Amino acid sequence: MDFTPHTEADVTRMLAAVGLDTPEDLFAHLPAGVTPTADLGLPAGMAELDVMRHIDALASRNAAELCCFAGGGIYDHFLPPVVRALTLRPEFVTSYTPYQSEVAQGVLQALFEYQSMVAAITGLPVANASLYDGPTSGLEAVNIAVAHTARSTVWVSRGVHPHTRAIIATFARARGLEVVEHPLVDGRTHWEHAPDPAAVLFSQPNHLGVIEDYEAAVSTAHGRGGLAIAAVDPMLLGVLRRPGDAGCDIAFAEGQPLGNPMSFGGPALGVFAVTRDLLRRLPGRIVGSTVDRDGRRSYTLTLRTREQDIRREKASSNICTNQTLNAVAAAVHLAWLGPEGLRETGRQSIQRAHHLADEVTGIPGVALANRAPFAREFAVTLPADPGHIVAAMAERGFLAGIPLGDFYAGLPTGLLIAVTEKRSRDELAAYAANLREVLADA
Amino acid sequence: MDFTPHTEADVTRMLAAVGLDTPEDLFAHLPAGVTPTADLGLPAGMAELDVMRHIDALASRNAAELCCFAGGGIYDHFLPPVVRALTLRPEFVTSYTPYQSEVAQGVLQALFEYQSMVAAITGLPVANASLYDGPTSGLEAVNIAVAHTARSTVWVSRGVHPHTRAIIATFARARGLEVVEHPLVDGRTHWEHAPDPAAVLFSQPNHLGVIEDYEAAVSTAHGRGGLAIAAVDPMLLGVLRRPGDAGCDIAFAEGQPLGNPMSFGGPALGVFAVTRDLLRRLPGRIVGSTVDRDGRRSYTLTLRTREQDIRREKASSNICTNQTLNAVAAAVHLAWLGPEGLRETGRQSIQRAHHLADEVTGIPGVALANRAPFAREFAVTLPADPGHIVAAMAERGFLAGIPLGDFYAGLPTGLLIAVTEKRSRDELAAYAANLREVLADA
Amino acid sequence: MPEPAGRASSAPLVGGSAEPTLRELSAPGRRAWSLPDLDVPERPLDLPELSAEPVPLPEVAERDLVAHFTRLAHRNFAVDLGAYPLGSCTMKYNPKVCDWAAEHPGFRDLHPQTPAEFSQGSLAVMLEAEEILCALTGMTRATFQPAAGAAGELTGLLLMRAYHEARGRHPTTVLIPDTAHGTNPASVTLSGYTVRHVASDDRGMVDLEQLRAATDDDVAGLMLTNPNTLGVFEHDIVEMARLIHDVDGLVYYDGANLNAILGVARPGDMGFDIVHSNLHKTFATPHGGGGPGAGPVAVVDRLVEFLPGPMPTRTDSGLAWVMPERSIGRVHGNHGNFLVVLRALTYMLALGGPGLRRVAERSVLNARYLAAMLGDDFRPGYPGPCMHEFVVSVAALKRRTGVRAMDVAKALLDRGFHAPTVYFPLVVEEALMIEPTETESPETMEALAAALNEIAAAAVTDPLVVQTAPHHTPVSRPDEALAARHPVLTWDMPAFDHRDAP
Amino acid sequence: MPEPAGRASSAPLVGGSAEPTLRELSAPGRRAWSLPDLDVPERPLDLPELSAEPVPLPEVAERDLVAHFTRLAHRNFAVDLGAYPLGSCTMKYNPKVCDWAAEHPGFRDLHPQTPAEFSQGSLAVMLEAEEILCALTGMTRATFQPAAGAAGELTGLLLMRAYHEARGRHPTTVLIPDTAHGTNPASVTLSGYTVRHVASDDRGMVDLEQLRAATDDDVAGLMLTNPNTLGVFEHDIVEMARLIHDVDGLVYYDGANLNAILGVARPGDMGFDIVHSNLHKTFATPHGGGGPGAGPVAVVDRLVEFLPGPMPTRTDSGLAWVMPERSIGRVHGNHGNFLVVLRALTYMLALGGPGLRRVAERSVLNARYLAAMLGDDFRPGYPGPCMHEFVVSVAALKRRTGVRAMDVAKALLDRGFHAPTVYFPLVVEEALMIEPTETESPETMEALAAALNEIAAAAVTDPLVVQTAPHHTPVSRPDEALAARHPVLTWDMPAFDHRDAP
Ligand SMILES: Cc1ncc(COP(=O)(O)O)c(C=O)c1O
Ligand SMILES: Cc1ncc(COP(=O)(O)O)c(C=O)c1O
Repeated sequence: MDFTPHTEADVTRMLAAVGLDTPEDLFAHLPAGVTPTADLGLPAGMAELDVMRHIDALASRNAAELCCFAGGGIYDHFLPPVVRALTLRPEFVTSYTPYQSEVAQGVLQALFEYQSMVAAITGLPVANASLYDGPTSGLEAVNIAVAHTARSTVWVSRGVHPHTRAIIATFARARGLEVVEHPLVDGRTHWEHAPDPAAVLFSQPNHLGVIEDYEAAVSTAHGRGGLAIAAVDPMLLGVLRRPGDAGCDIAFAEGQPLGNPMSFGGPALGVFAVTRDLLRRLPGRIVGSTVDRDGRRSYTLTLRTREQDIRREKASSNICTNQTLNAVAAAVHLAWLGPEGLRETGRQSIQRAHHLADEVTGIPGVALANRAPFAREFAVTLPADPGHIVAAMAERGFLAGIPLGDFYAGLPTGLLIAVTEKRSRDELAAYAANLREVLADA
Repeated sequence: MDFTPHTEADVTRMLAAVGLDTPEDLFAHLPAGVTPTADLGLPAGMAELDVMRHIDALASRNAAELCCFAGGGIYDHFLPPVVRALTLRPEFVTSYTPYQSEVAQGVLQALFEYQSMVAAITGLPVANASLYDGPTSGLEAVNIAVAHTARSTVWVSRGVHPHTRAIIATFARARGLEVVEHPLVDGRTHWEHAPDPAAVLFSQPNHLGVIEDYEAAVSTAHGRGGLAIAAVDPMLLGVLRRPGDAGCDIAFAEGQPLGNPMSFGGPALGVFAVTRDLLRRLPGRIVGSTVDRDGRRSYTLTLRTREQDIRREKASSNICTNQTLNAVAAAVHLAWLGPEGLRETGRQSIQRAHHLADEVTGIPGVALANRAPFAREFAVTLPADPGHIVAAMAERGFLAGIPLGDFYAGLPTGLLIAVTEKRSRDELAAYAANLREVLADA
Repeated sequence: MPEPAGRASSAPLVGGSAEPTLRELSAPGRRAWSLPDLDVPERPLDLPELSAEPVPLPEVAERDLVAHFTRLAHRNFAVDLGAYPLGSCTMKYNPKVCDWAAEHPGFRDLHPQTPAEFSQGSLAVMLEAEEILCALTGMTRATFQPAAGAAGELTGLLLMRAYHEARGRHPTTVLIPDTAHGTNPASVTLSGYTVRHVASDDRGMVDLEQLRAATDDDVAGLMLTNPNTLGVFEHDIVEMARLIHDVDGLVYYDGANLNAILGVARPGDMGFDIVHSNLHKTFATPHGGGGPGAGPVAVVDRLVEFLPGPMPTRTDSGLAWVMPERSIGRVHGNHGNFLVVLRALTYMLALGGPGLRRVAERSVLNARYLAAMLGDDFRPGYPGPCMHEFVVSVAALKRRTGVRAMDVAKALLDRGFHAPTVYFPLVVEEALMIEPTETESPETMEALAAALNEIAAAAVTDPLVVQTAPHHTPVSRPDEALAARHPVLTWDMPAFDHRDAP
Repeated sequence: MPEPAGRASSAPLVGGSAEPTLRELSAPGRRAWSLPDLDVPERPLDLPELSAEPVPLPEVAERDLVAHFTRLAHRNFAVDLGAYPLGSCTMKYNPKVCDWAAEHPGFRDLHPQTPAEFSQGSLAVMLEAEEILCALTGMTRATFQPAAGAAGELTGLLLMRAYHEARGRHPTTVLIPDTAHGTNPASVTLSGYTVRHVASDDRGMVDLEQLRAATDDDVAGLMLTNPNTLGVFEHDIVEMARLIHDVDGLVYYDGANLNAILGVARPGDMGFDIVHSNLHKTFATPHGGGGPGAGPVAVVDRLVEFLPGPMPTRTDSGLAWVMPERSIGRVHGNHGNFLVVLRALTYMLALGGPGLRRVAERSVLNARYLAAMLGDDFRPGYPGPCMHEFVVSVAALKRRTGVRAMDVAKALLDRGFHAPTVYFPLVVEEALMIEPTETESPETMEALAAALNEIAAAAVTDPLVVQTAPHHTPVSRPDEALAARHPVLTWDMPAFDHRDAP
């Protein structure tokens, strides 16, 4: 295929107009040695139909049809066709970052509405227009706290997603930050003694699905002069207390469940909200409402003096391209849900999770990994290797969950099981029945 | 689900504004007896997710994934994603017939372009903006001829699609027309003696895939003062002579292969073009280019005095809603193809069809049904019941073709096999190999 | 600053230039297409009737193709952009879940000649939709072959003829009220019958006495829309049906206005024998800029044997295609506009009985509410309560200001709404036929009423501005007379040259 | 009458009103959502931290949701509507076949924690894309974790640090030319390094002498875009790389401009050690209004062991996730923006080697052709031939007429084109940075040149009109100073009240 419109005649005419003979002449000024003469080993081009056949063949090597009980930030919620249809409008998809506001009011207003709705669900007054994903948002939150408090120690609950912790660790090494991890005791964070932190970072619910004690985390942070940072599950914010109401300074989330398919974990969406105090430290794009020359309401990127293109090495973060389209999807989905839809999604996910928990703990050898209250995700211990069980369950059509052993030494046979409102009673029953059989065979 | 935006409070407020108490009051003026009191036996409403599950379950009872060798007007050509993406733009999909030209220039220009491209591929100067499908277009063509010649006999080749002949028969009975069918002799129409016709209707290629003799048909028609009407295969018009160039007065086609999925045969597309002489007899909508008040080029529905809303019982046809969106799809697809793409599609379909014909006629007991030249579809006779063979082939992943016995008494074991540019060599080989096995088992 | 909900605001974006045609965008050798190479051995084919020349299609790159049609789309008003109160057309919102269904590969990619054994899903779709349609209309069975309302009418008239012929009768006349849609008389002629007109009375209903007078043994049947195109429910319908049945005629229901009575009243209970419905109106399938639609025809018991076929039928070995015993034959090349039926079924299932009834209630409520808010310049076409649509006359306004119904319609375009239907039905002078549909909110009704009242006021203060509307659309009023006098129907026809003007 | 190809013509449609916010469209109790009823026995759950109040989200019907976002879409310029010559951003056409791939359920509906055994297709996608990327850049392996270019930069800098630390070295400085994109210095700081600037010379290239002077043992590396943001190919690149390597530094390639040299020249052959590329630029994945993108980082042999992980790897038992030996760890929560990678692979496969090279050739040809057609008011930022983009200065025009680069940009919006990048790079006064990309036709180049020249002429005859442009967009220039001084970032924040103005 070829997506350039140029015909041979066009090329000849244009080359002549710029005083050249052949396409190679366009690169004649390049220094010797940088233009390889050898074949680069690239494939030949393909016709569109052949490309599609190839992609089809690759897709057939995935088991995307598995009935999904895996979570860990990425959830199989019901994604209504209307949300996809609106999000995938080419005017949103094929535009750039809205630098020219006059011809970008569409995406600017959508982002303003996204920010407004993120504020509504987090209970914090200010949100940005998106970050890359949940885990990298955790790093951005830590960066704010470090800058804001001028401290270099960060407390992180072991209930925070292991990938978030891994990312923080990657950068902490480079930046010379000290990360103190606080253990889970019977599923909930036990805040131990350590040097005063820039931030106390925890997850609500935590990675084992357990509902943490907001008050304990927030007072621990504030009592020591640090910021309280909560990772939250956006689909539970219609049911659980909002981090802003609980006194958190920063809340972030993996926003995929809001309007985005699971897509192997990316594009995802970093949802990010802060208190008014932290506004000028906020990373990423922010859209503001203003008026145009004629006094009409209009929208524009604002507070740009935080950003890299203006502040360069002094910028609050280096983010340029973010996840705008995913944020637009989240805006459409949140408006589709409304207060009642969000509450019902959370309520059903929790009810169904508890139903499944009862079913699976009725299987010999399967037990809850802790006695703490959980929401829509829970950890069990199995009487067999979770990796093998997940593989065996996949053969039967289920993605059974996420083995926990790699991340929690205390849970070598742990399996994390997630439930959404989409999992019907029949699916829950089938899951339990198959798990019983698979374990019996194991 | 509910697609009305009204809340209970809205309903109360609005009822009050019109002086009513309950929704039932809106119908209080209806006469007694027409408002049934018994339950209508309608299902309860469903949540969106449940609707989708239901539709999924129904879809799973179709074998839409069969590798398709059936044709008969509906063909499995390559439909590039760009054609679907543009055709399915909601501005085209959710608008009405363009009565208000000022806010319908998009669809009007698209239809003008469609008409222009239909003229280009048929070689006739004037086309309408679509009819329902190929077969009903045949009826409209006959209607024109009957009105134009004031005769009531119509000659129809038995090479015309049996469904087209069936539709003509349905209406001929009501209108008192006499339809004379002319036989196929070794695959091609043999024009016999009969009363002078209003029209001579034939198919190029015919329903057995055979290339007819244009000159024979056209001179037969014109020699007897009738119109020459050709049913054509749009995907072959880059390779075969255009009906206009061959002297036909009317050409029509099943336009599905132009931009439309097979969709169980509908929505389809009636492509329809005529000579300049027949312009004022053309059925259906026509778009014309004109100028607006400010002299700018603009488009509008035109020659409306042929139409039912103006002429009522004197209209040239009763068509109101047509197949606009399918015509827009055809326009996009024709522009995607261009002259070379159309030619290549036809060329490859023909080459691949002949390759397959060689392969299958190498199977013992399988023979071509006639010795006439064919294009991309051909009839074979099988050594077994074609219905059983089609079923057996379907079990192996192939839609093997269309049994001909119901329509051609002389071909009780006939099977009509269609090939498009999309059928790869591997698929052709697999078809032949499976057919061989299936016949060996039969 | 912001406008009330529902007012479309597809404001100017960028660039005021006209869109070139594909032909003008074309350059020799440019291309969008790609196909795999021929992978079977190429052979010289000795075929007759080969063409020498390539066909003169435009040649464009995929990029330009996309920009062209995207820009064209931006020049089109649509339901997805705003309110579309086009009377008689039921321009309701088309749910996206139905789009999803229509794109389902399990349906979309199925060849119509797939044997029934391998297309049970599609047959089931048709049967499920048929059952709901019959429950709503009070009929026994329905065919989905007709591709639109007009095709349904023709089919219904052929059924009428088959019925009479089966009884050895040959009546020649079909009664049509003067409020009828143009397709009704046109279909009558096409089916070989003759139209006999019946006038309306001052209630906006068929005049029962006139109907009685017009009804004789030569009457094959009566075609009727109810509520009729004035938005008025025919109060004497049961009596009217009895009159026709008394001469062994059949009563045909033009279902274009079924939306108003969905789940509330059934044509079957009113005495109708044949009912077409427009899935693209009542059942929320989109109009596609003028189609595809679907015009299924449902009938009472005694007409089932005449239905077109084959029909999907439950048998012991699953669903099968069966030809009705005395079928009139085929009226579509395949099974009708199948994907439209699939969309309609999706909609019916989503709403269910209660939801379908809510459609009727709220479509009527919206119409009443809107009518109540319009000022005196919009005189009701007829007394009595309207159903889901209503007709007003601006004849008085025209006498006072010179502003006509068409001008009001055009001025509404400038205000972010589609126009109502104008000059129809023919029995009302300077008619505006307004059908808000149930999917519009009360706020939209209020904005629409405000816009119409504003236009009426402007007609008085500044009639010229209204008469030259619209002012904010991509083009102003196209010269329709020129278009008809000098038809330019393809880009090969010479455009009108102003120097030729008289 | 019609305009030349390529000029967007998204002309005014209907309704000039502002679009209400979702909050303004909201009415209590209205809803779009529907969910199946809970079909497991409901139980009282004794959970802590439950909320009492519903969250204050808007409440809208599906119909209003659709109209709202459709109208918003109509207020957005996009590549699908017309030319978008935004320098440094490579706003090329995004093929629809890639959209098709990204919507493939086999990829779209896959959970990231699906074991490798059951997600071989996705791992294969990453490996195939990686191989092509490495072939094009002359690198050994690449990670797809970074979600955008800036994330790639940060990753590259962490790799730099890991490399030095593995050799027991702790240099603290990274060299950045003054033409660099803002993300480069910002990333340097975030990675814990210190920026040292290097000036350009009058060829618009890094000044080799300055670079030599700035290079010492404390230098961890150099970040460079080539062609640089002036569209100029750094002629001394091999020598520059040698200078850095001589102090054991690493040379980082910011691949934002890779489009210009695709298949023509490879960063690896120029001496670069680390290469990020922006799939959302070079490989035609759409920008989504600001993302998602993907910024894969490819490296030479000796850096492979430090790459983030896990990485898809071929093993005897199929494709598996393997953590590089001395990996810096994880830089993304999952596997990066996977669907963006899938789109890029689709594009790469469609084009193949010859097609990819054609991209470079024609992007450069378009830029040269366009540059040649611009009048004297657009002074080239630097001498010498440009690559796929070029920078012109309107400083002289500004002195003569008062019309600034921003005004020219805004006036271009009125003419149906998106604006170029303005005021970047910082080293050129009143800069317009123009990147046509290879997917635009010569006719579009001609229309664009005509529009720019027209604006320059208008600046002389009627500067005020240009200075107050745009005039035909949904809004005129928003007050950005007010927005920053009085931030209104959500609909809960009070809008600026004009009575409060000083
Ligand atoms: C009352 C009435 N009858 C019949 C029709 C014809 O339906 P269709 O356009 O589907 O052929 C219409 C369409 O506008 C109508 O309004
Ligand atoms: C030269 C250059 N480098 C880096 C970047 C940053 O890339 P991204 O926006 O993907 O983070 C850009 C983006 O505009 C760029 O132009």
